[in-house]
Amino acid sequence: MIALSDYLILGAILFCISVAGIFLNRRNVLILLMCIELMLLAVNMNFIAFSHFLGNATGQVFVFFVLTVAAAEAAIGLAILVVLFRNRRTIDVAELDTLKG
Amino acid sequence: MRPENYQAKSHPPSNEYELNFGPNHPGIEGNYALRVKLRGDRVIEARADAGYLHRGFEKLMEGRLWIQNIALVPRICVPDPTPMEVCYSLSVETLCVLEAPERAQWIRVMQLEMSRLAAHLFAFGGHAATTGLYTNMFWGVADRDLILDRFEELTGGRVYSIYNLPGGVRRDVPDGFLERLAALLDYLEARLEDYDNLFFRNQVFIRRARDVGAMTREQALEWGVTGPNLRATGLAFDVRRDDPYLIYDQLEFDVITQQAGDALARNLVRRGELKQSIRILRQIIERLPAVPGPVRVPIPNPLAWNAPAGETYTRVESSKGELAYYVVSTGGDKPYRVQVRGPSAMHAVRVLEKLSVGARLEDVAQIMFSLDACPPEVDR
Amino acid sequence: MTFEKFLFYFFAAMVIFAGLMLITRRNPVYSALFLVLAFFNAAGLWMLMEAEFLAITLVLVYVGAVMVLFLFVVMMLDINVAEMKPGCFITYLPVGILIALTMVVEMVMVVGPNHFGLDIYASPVPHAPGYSNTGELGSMLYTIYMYPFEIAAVILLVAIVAAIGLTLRRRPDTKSQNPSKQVLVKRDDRLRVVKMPSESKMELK
Amino acid sequence: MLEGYLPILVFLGVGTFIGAAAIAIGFILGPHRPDSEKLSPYECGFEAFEDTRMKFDVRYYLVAILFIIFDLEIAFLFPWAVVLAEIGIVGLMAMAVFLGILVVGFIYEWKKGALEWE
Amino acid sequence: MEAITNFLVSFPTEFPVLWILVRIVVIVLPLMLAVAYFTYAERKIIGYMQVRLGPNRVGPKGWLQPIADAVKLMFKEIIIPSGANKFLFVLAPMLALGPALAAWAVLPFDDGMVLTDINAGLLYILALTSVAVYGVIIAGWVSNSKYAFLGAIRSAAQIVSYEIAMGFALVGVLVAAGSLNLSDIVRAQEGGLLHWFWLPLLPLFVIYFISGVAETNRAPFDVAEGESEIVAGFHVEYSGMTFAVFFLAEYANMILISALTALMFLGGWLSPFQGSFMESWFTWVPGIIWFFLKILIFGFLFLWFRATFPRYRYDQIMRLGWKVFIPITIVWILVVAVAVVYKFPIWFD
Repeated sequence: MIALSDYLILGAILFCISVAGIFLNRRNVLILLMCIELMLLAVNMNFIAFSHFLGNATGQVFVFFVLTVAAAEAAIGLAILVVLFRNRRTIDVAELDTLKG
Repeated sequence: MRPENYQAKSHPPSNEYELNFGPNHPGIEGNYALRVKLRGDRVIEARADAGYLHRGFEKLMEGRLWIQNIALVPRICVPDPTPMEVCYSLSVETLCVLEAPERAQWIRVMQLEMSRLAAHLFAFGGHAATTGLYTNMFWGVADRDLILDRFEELTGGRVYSIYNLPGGVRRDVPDGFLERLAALLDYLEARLEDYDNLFFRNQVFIRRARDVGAMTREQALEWGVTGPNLRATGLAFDVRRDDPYLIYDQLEFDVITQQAGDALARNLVRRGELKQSIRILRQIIERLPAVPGPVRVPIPNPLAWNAPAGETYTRVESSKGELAYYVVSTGGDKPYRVQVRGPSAMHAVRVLEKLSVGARLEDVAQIMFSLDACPPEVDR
Repeated sequence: MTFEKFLFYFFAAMVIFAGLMLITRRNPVYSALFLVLAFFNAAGLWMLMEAEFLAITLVLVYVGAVMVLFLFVVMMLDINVAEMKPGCFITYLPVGILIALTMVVEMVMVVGPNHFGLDIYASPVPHAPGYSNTGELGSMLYTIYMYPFEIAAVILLVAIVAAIGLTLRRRPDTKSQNPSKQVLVKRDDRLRVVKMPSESKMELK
Repeated sequence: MLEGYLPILVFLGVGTFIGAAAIAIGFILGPHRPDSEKLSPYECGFEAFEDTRMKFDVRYYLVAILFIIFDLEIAFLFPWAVVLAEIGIVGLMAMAVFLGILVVGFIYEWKKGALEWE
Repeated sequence: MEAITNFLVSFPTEFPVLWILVRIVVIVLPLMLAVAYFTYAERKIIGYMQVRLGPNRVGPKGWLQPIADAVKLMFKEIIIPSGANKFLFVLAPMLALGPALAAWAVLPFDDGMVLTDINAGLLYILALTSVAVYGVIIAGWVSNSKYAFLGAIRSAAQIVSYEIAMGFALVGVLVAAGSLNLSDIVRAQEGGLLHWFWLPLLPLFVIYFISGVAETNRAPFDVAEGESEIVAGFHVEYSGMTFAVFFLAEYANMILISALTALMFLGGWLSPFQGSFMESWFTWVPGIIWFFLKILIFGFLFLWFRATFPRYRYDQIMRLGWKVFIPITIVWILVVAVAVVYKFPIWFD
């Protein structure tokens, strides 16, 4: 049968992939947003694994809230990105250095 | 320009982009192109790109005898060929100081009004098709077919009848024709009720056509708009009433006008004119048998017939607007110059460009059809 | 190697493959589509864990809505890929992999089988067929967790206001032209003939 | 639980398989004579002269964002609808407050003109 | 002989997956035929409405026309425009067709006659319809043509807007029925014509069907692929079998919407004469016949809309979707919720 550790290992691997993703291409804001979504997916995976193996559904309720907040965050993140692109014509993180001292 | 070696142009600064309502586009009547510049869905600039249907009629007519041109003339405007014939015959008659006999004039008016019925039914279908209601197009074409059967019986040709020639009409009305025409008129009058339910009182169509391509009376006059489009802005100008030709002065009919001047108003004017044409045809059916006389003034030798030098400008009210022929003769057996002043040239080029500014992209095709401009007549 | 285990390994492999492809693709559209693939397989995994409502909601909310917005943004902003200089990717690759590997190894040692194996957390008996996961969630969500539920509503309201504030460019106070209305103006809308009494020249000292 | 969803997995596989099989038949049976004219995108008779993927009206982003938020609202409504009989008036009041807050957001949208499709 | 019978008897238990495959084929084959003959019915019925005949050349009275179309499309060349990603170009139609077929796994044809009776059926269907928008977006983007992309974005925005109204309508049905399982929803409508959900949830019924019409880009809402406006929408660059799969997906979606409306608002397999005196006459009619009759009704409505309504303009469609449908559905959900909580006499006692 599938043990709790299998799910937790899977969650860990996904988490590390998304961290590597953020670390690797810091230029493209879109890929950053997608890696954050992947990270939240990994976190939800662990929540559901614990809720399933411990038998009570509080974990799942919490995942439900994480889902809504993550979706709202993605919506606002992309809205900011659209405004950014309209004003700056680029979303290359390196070039957004107007705040630099 | 081969596709593989074209480079994409740089982006236009704002998010405007150009679109081709190209020659082979299902939304445009006939092959007629419109280059449209858009911002989002709004049209900010439109340039008509006519010329795809230019067959050079006017040059051809200069090389043919007076009598030979009657075969060329109806082919200029496909949905409404009769006014072309009648106007050409009238202009040649005024050149040679001929007078068509009374009975021929009655038959010509009957033929004109039948052609107006057919053209308006065709126009409803076209306008409905651009807004997506194809049923009305099929109904319009089906009913128009019945009228074409009567044309075939009267003139031998369904669309291009080549029935008018300078000096009168080719042959008299076959017997029993008037009864069949009366039956057809009753059928069409009853059919109008179905058209109202399907099309004119259809809320979706009204919402789609109101305030689309609207123009005021002053603009209409300034742009040279004539016919139903002008009457839709409230000005009751009709060549049949204001400059009566043939026997229109002996018939009573009223000139339908609307106030709004938008696509819906133009359609309601055409619907009203449909009823008036039926009324005129009914009067003709009553009084035609009583009109005596031959149907044609004999022309001595059509092949060697020299028209006296001079120039004429005769006007006829076609279903699209005011159609006129400017014919110049230098005394020879061939016309020196024939200029066809078709109404669609104004409607399809200048008016369409002006009206589609500010309209939404979906409405450009609808505006063109509501103006009932027929590209073959624009390009000649 | 029961059928369930096979399904688990299949879905897990697909999620990891999609995650890896997500971060290595140059074109954002392809990485967005790989993220969609990852979400689908994660939903399959959650089904295995009998969290059916959340699995389908994940597909409904994420795949159906969030990724649609991602695709809209990626396709419409037409970020031409050539512009993204590849330099940064290659230089950081070895360091990135090294760090990622060390993190994975540490985590696996912590959450590995000896602490969370089957002997400690026995897999629970599957629920009776009549069990409705949605019902169980619902009963808790609207009674015990009513307060966070209302806060979620406020968060969504904030999201609406923020999204409109950011993207809606047409500020009501700007005068936007409506050419079709301008064209329709009549003479007497604009011209007002005013009757003025004619003044004699004398008063004009 | 699992045996309930296995047919769905198989059906999804069959669904995509039918699409793939149909297209494969098309590739096998159909002729293959690509030439540059055929492959150029349709431009109503003109050559395609502009890069086609250009920026569009912001309106489409706003629709997608509002769709996410209303989709979440629907996701919240589902469990509530299932257990409405048990939780009775308390649940009804909770959802009334929830919907009230989101209707405030909807009215804000309406007044701000986000729904106008100019 | 006896070996065969016990093989057939033991077949479902021995090879569960194979047994599922058999049942899927039993659902999908008639569905494909239904889609083919739906296109034939459309051309015939709209033909007669428009004073013309419709196909009558191929086979007796044109019966083989859909088969002829299918075979013709198979032999057409599949043109993939230059600059388009081959894999995505071919994936888009499959993404459009997949959800349209997979939704049939949870639809109950008769009492107990359903492939899988999962208790989150309604949610599964809503999730699938929200995945169907991918086929449209990818098709528009990957075919690298201005018209296709413009059409795809517009139809995607339209589908997305009407999905909200559909979701709220489904929630209304759920509140009335109390369970996500489709068979329970139909059982909640026991008791003859007046007990079906179309009466207490009338606005939701009308809004659900009209949103269904808008979802499948049909009739008054087909501005994205309107022939006379933006040319042929997102599948302008598709030809041959790839276009056929899009065509299949559209008609499968139409039948799916009709079936769902029949299930949720017109009491799926329940006979309309249940409570009335005529019940005894029709008890021999199996439930599945009633279900198919109701699907035919809504199928005919799809065709009737196409013949009688011109096309809405795009801003009118969005206005209707956002400003009319969503407020009405939210208000009606609260009304139904109050009715359910206070046990309104006829329907929810």
